[in-house]
Amino acid sequence: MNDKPSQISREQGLQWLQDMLRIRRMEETCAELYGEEKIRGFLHLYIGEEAVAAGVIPELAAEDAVVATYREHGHALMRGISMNSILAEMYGKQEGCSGGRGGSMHLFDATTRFYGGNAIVSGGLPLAIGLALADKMQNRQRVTACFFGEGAVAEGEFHESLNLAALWKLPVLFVCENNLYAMGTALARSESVTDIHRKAESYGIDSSAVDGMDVMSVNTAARDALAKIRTQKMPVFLEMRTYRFRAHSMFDPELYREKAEVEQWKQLCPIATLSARLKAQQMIEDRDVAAIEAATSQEVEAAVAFAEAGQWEPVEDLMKYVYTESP
Amino acid sequence: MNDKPSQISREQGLQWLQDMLRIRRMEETCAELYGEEKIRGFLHLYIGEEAVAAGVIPELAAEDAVVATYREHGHALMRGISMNSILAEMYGKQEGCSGGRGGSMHLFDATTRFYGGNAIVSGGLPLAIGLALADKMQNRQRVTACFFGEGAVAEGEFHESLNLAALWKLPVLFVCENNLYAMGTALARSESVTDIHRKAESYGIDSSAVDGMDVMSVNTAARDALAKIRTQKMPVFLEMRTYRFRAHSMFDPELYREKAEVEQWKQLCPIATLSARLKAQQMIEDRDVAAIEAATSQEVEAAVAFAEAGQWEPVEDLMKYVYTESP
Amino acid sequence: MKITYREAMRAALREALQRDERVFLMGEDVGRYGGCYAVSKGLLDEFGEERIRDTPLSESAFVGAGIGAALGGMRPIVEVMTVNFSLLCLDQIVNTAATLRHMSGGQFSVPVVLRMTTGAGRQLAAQHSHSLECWYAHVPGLRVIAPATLEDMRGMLRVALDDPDPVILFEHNALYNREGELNEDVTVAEIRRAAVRRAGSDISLITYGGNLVKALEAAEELAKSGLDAEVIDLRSLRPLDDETIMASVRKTRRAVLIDEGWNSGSLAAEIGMRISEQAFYDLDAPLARVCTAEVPIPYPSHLEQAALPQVATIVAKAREVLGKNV
Amino acid sequence: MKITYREAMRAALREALQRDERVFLMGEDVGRYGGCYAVSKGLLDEFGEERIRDTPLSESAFVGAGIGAALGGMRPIVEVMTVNFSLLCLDQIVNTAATLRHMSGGQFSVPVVLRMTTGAGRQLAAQHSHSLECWYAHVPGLRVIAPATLEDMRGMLRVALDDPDPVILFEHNALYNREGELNEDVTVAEIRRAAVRRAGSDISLITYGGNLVKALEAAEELAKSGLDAEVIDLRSLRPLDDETIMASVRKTRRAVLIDEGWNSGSLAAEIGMRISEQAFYDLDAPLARVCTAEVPIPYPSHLEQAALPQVATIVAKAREVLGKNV
Ligand SMILES: Cc1ncc(C[n+]2csc(CCOP(=O)(O)OP(=O)(O)O)c2C)c(N)n1
Ligand SMILES: Cc1ncc(C[n+]2csc(CCOP(=O)(O)OP(=O)(O)O)c2C)c(N)n1
Ligand SMILES: [Mg+2]
Ligand SMILES: [Mg+2]
Repeated sequence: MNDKPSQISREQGLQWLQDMLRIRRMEETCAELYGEEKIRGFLHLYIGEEAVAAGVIPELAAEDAVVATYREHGHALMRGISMNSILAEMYGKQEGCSGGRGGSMHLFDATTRFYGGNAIVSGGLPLAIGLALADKMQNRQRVTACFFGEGAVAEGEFHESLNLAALWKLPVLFVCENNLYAMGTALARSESVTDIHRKAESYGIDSSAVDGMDVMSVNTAARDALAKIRTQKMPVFLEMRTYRFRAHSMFDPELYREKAEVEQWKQLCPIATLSARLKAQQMIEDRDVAAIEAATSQEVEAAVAFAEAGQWEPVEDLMKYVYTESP
Repeated sequence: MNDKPSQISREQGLQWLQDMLRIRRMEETCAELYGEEKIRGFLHLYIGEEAVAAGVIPELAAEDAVVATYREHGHALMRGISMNSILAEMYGKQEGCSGGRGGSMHLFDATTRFYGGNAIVSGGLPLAIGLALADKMQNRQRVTACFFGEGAVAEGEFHESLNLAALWKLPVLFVCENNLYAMGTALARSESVTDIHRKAESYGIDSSAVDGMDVMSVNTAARDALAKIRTQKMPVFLEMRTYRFRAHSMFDPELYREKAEVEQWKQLCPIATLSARLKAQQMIEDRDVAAIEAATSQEVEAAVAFAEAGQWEPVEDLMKYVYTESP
Repeated sequence: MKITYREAMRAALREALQRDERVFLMGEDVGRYGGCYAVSKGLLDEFGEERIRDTPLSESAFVGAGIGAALGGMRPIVEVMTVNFSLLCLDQIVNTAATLRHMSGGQFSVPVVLRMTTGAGRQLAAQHSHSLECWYAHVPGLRVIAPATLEDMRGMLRVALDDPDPVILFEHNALYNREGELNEDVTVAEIRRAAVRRAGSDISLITYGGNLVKALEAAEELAKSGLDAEVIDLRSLRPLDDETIMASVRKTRRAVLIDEGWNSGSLAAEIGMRISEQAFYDLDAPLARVCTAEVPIPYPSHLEQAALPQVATIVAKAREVLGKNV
Repeated sequence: MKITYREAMRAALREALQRDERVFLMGEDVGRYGGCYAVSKGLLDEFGEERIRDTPLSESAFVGAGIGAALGGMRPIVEVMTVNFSLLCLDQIVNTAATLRHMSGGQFSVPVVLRMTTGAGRQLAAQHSHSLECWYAHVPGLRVIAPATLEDMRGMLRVALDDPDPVILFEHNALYNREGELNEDVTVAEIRRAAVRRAGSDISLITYGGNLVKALEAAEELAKSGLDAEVIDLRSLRPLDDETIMASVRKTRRAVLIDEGWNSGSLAAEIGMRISEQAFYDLDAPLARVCTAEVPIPYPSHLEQAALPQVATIVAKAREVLGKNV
């Protein structure tokens, strides 16, 4: 894994803290709202993995694209989709970023080029290939960032997509969020070779493993990767080693892993470790964190209020959005 | 690539010559019969690649299994399926090894555990995984040999199957017949990394490239591989570097490769080179070859006569073979 | 004995694993996780890793491996977590499992059982709410069955395993939590005949799987206004039991077909076509169907429910066909 | 001008590539090989590697890439060599192409055109002879079209490319070598209306694609015995043009549906069901269909032909429906 970068500015540090806390607090509230049956269907929380989205997505340019999975709340938020419209979407309200049709697993936003929100494991990879192909064919300098879990690596589409990206030299940033489990299946039970970034190398793709619990490492790796993609016109693969603190979804009894293992990883909480480091370096004080927490809880409260106040789409509109022109 | 083995016996040499000539002459006749419209549908000739089937399949034990592709005439013949029933199958006659239902692309034989004959590129790999899994679960010492072209490497099923074989330590011999083209697509246009056996390594599978034009090299590699599989209970992958002398199928105008390239490879004809070597070593004489040719052409003639004399399945039987018991 | 449909399937799996060493269960998260719908919970401890086999996310390869293992003498039960993900392994099912016996001139049978949950109703949105039974029912070489009662959920698996050919078993996700009295006397001897779940004389409501409950409720609703509906549970979607279907229609002379698939190309269409072919002159009124609206399933409950077959819509259609419109 | 269907499609591709820079053709062997059926022969030299893009054997990835490229502003024509291989990319088509617009609340349209050859008849056996148009016609979010005439083969592609949503274009492999007079005056303005290819008063023969030829021959055959058949070419399989279908059936009061899919769950079943729903009282006789026998397609010609719809079987069915049995 590439070594930790040395220094950052107070501003940068506070920004990361705020980004990660916004994801964390928003999702903690989502979990509660799920208990209250305000949010339904499947809900997959990103808690514990915030450093990945917070470290990568802000490095993207406005014209770049993002393709993500059903565990994409944090990515959507980092991409600049408002917390209001994200929560409204999870409620299924018209004001949601997908008009309420998608829900938690299908957040979309045209203005920020956020292409979802895909609930088929590995289903987003071919899409990212195509978006990048379109950019290349139109001589645009854009990059497509594609996020997926390590479970997706076992799917044939992963293999087909990586080969195409390398073969056609496409500007794709592959970000594998290796949180060690695919639902209840540990990586070692799904891959004969668990060193995932090595697989990317077998396609001739520049690839490395990154400490996904450390936002600084993630950010440095992302910046380097994006520079390579833009200059060398080749895809880059980053394996982010991270961990999901919560259950896979709200239905998961977590029979497959030890509490102790979870506790160990929680010691590496990306938020706690960053704020500790910043404090140790006398860059920030408790009140800085307090200020962020305050602002964040206000934002979350407002978002919940927004979602609550949102409207249900009239049932007469059921057949909308199937075809661009009605058949 | 592993180096050429030194010595072989006259008997072994003659056996290989005979095996390869039987494939060659049978298929040359098939091509003519296609012209006469005796054989219809798709016909894919193995001519030029005979050393692979002839070098590998005789090393299998009777209880082992073979899974092949639509280019499987040579494999079927080497596995011991009679030339009579192979030709009858290509005619679509009842006496064919698949009762006439399959044709050239779907040769099957229960007694020799020959599982086809699959016309979906990469479709046979998962099947081989399952056959090997059944053997492992039933503690049988059998091996499943799975043949496929290098074009199949781009399919997701290739990736999924290799991972399963390695993850579950299954007794599978993967034989990739790399003849450099998938229909008209050169390997370099379909794979970002053309060194195919390296891909197998990325799953932790013991893998090597072999001179597929030299039956002795093929045979040595196959023997070593089978020994490893039986002792180490792990899959092995062999990339056979070979070349198809004829068109992909009888419809192919061959716009995608230079005549010169084909001629170059023809210099490496596995039959010509072997007989030349054996003669140089004074192991055989012209009349040995002549004897084999004579016996072979007799066998081919007899097979054609057998196919010609074969019966068409009565049209009343159309609905047979859909279900084991009629629904 | 009162049990849930989930427990009924678990009991069926346990029995199958106990009575035949060749049987094993393979699929995503069937082991440590206990099954996506907790159906196989506990079986790993009882039967071990080899026979309760967790697979990587490689639908095509592990379904193909199930087919190969069946050829190799095993009796695999392959769980494709949901029909939605079966889109990734259709090639193995259609081009290998369904064709192998035929292509080999009858030399090889493929005794594999594929289990999939199906259906919508849980707000899982557009990619996780398909009902593609009609696709599978189109394919020669496959058998397709769908339990709708507790007894069928408990008993169909065994008959499917005894079948020498590939069987697709569709379990509607809405059934698992339902609880009921398991009638121990009912033994499922065959899986190819449809069942009359409610005898009636005025109209035939023909359905299967997760929608039988709705059809039965609709029948009760209709009874209140003196309309006597017969309810047919297809049980087998391929082959279809024309005999039972036509016998019912010849008696009632009217039919409403209920199916959670999208309207166009639904299994309901096939049933309707068969009735038009075989019992046309026995019909007193146009055929009607209640299927899912032709829209990818929306996430919000009110829109999802509006898209799916409902008791009220079944009742309304039946009344319309009976010319009893208010 | 006399040309083949192959040349008609090639001309359509060339025109599309010339008139819109965003259009490109991608698929297995479309370039150097010249296309599995020689349809794209010559286009590589004319338009270059970027726009006539040979792909590896990765159906799921390159079809998904076509979908993504459409989202990225291109107008991809993706050739899936045959419908048989589309079983490997159904997930991308059904779960992404067909759902994306809906899941995103209308933010993203997917203007991709997928071309596939379909059909049997060339002795390619069980894995290479599917007709799965009915599967695609079942899916909301997709449009499905099938040219049957030279003019449609020449003109449909352009309209498909102008469509903002995913369009599946099915080309029956038996058509490519057919030659005919291309009527230059006919411009295909839309792809959603069915066409009356032969006006008649006694019975409606409803079909599409590769089987139109057979239906028309059957009509001529029937004419010899004074039976006047109307022949409907569906053209669009999704959406279906109920108006034209019902208008014909209301006139003829009888219908035979012809479709190369396997009988059960065929598109013919959907057409039949719609007629039973919408024109029941106009029917004077049971509906009938001529589809493919429920068997994987056998290799030998005599068995394959016995399995497929034939002019003789269409004629016999029509006579049966007309009560004209000898
Ligand atoms: C093709 C497919 N198979 C199975 C599932 C069910 N499923 C949903 S999430 C998941 C685990 C995916 O794990 P991973 O890719 O590591 O992502 P993570 O959830 O860990 O972020 C599974 C099996 C699915 N959604 N799609
Ligand atoms: C899934 C699939 N896609 C496409 C085809 C059409 N096709 C038949 S053979 C072939 C080339 C395969 O090449 P390779 O795997 O190298 O085997 P070879 O023919 O060279 O022996 C193709 C593209 C197919 N049969 N199956
Ligand atoms: Mg994971
Ligand atoms: Mg090849």
